[in-house]
Amino acid sequence: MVDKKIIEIVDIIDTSQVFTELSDAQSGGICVFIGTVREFTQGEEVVSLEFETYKKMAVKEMDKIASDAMKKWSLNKVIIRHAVGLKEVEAPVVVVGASSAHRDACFEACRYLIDTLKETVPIWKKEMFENKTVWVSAHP
Amino acid sequence: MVDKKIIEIVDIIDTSQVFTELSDAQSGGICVFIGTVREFTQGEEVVSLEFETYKKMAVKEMDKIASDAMKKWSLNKVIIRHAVGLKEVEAPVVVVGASSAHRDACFEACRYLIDTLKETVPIWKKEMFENKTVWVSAHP
Amino acid sequence: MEVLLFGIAKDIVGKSQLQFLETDIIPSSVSELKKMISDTYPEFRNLSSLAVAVNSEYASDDVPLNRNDEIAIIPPVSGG
Amino acid sequence: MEVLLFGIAKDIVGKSQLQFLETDIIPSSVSELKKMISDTYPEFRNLSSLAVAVNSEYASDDVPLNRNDEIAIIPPVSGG
Repeated sequence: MVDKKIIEIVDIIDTSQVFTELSDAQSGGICVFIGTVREFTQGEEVVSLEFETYKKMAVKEMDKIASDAMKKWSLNKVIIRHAVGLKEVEAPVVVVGASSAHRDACFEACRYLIDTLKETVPIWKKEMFENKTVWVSAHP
Repeated sequence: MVDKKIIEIVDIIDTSQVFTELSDAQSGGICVFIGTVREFTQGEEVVSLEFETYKKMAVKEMDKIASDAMKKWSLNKVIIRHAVGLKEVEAPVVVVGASSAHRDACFEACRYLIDTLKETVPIWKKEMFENKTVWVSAHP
Repeated sequence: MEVLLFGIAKDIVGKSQLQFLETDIIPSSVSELKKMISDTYPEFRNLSSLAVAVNSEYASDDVPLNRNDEIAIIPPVSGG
Repeated sequence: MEVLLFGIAKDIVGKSQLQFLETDIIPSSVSELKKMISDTYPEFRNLSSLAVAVNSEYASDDVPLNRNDEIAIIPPVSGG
């Protein structure tokens, strides 16, 4: 099944190939979620975001999430790709997706992939505002 | 809000631009579902699918679905694009998607868009097998 | 009055529209049109559902029909 | 023994890794490492959570540490 998982930490995300990457003759549906840099967080204007990762562990955790999703649902292909480095407003920072014969599986799996990624994958996001920077979720 | 909805019936779907089309500075998430031609239906090999539409009405119904989704959820952009004509295995036949500040809204909206499209939009799919053709869902 | 036919409806009738001449008696409502078409082409009774659109909007059985309306027979849809 | 630091942990300590010399006494378990680092840098106590990875896997408090392990401090993650 290894060839059916795409797990990557990259500098820049190219969204134009995602559907081609997930496409499969046995699939009737492909569901993809893309996280992008939003201009405002709680009313404050974000200039950019910076992502840092513990790459070796992040790839391992992403691979676990993809494998768990393939056990939970009948999926043909799964992608988890996260960007690192400095990202401007509107830039894509994460792509998760799955293809499956029927749409229930790919929708549920896609939601699971992003929710679990946000909980367990060692990636840290720093919000850069005009006058300060904040590590997201660091403090209660 | 009209400029924030992309509603189209097309001959060929280009998936490479979908995320760019839905991207928005106020969005942190984009969820897209793509329906594709699956090789097997209930164990039988499909050669191709043919889609026919009552275009004027289909565009009206798709527009209603997009507007309803924008009322139900806080969305920045919505796309509903359906292909017509003869489609081979793996070809994309429908794209629905939404962008929103937070991911709950775009996930729920995306699911709503495809579920409702399949119920109400006047588009008809004919499955072409080796020795027969079948109008999908026509008979109980 | 013209009645547009799509999908399996087109196959059942064998053409893409039904034409009512000026001198024909036209169905006065959606339900009458459904009855008329199902009586003439009984195969319509085997479909999972049968809807009618008047001026490109779904119309319930009691909607009256006029000579200038754009009417369409909507067999079970299967987009997506 | 090296302890890798990421995100806010790197900012708190002021460098990207902590080095234990051959002659240093090393923490014997994950919980001891957490206590040691929080005692030295009390700001760690203000974080929403604090995890430790041993050989790039999350490790619970009772996991023992060895000189050759790759250890990392994992402050609250915020990918996506």
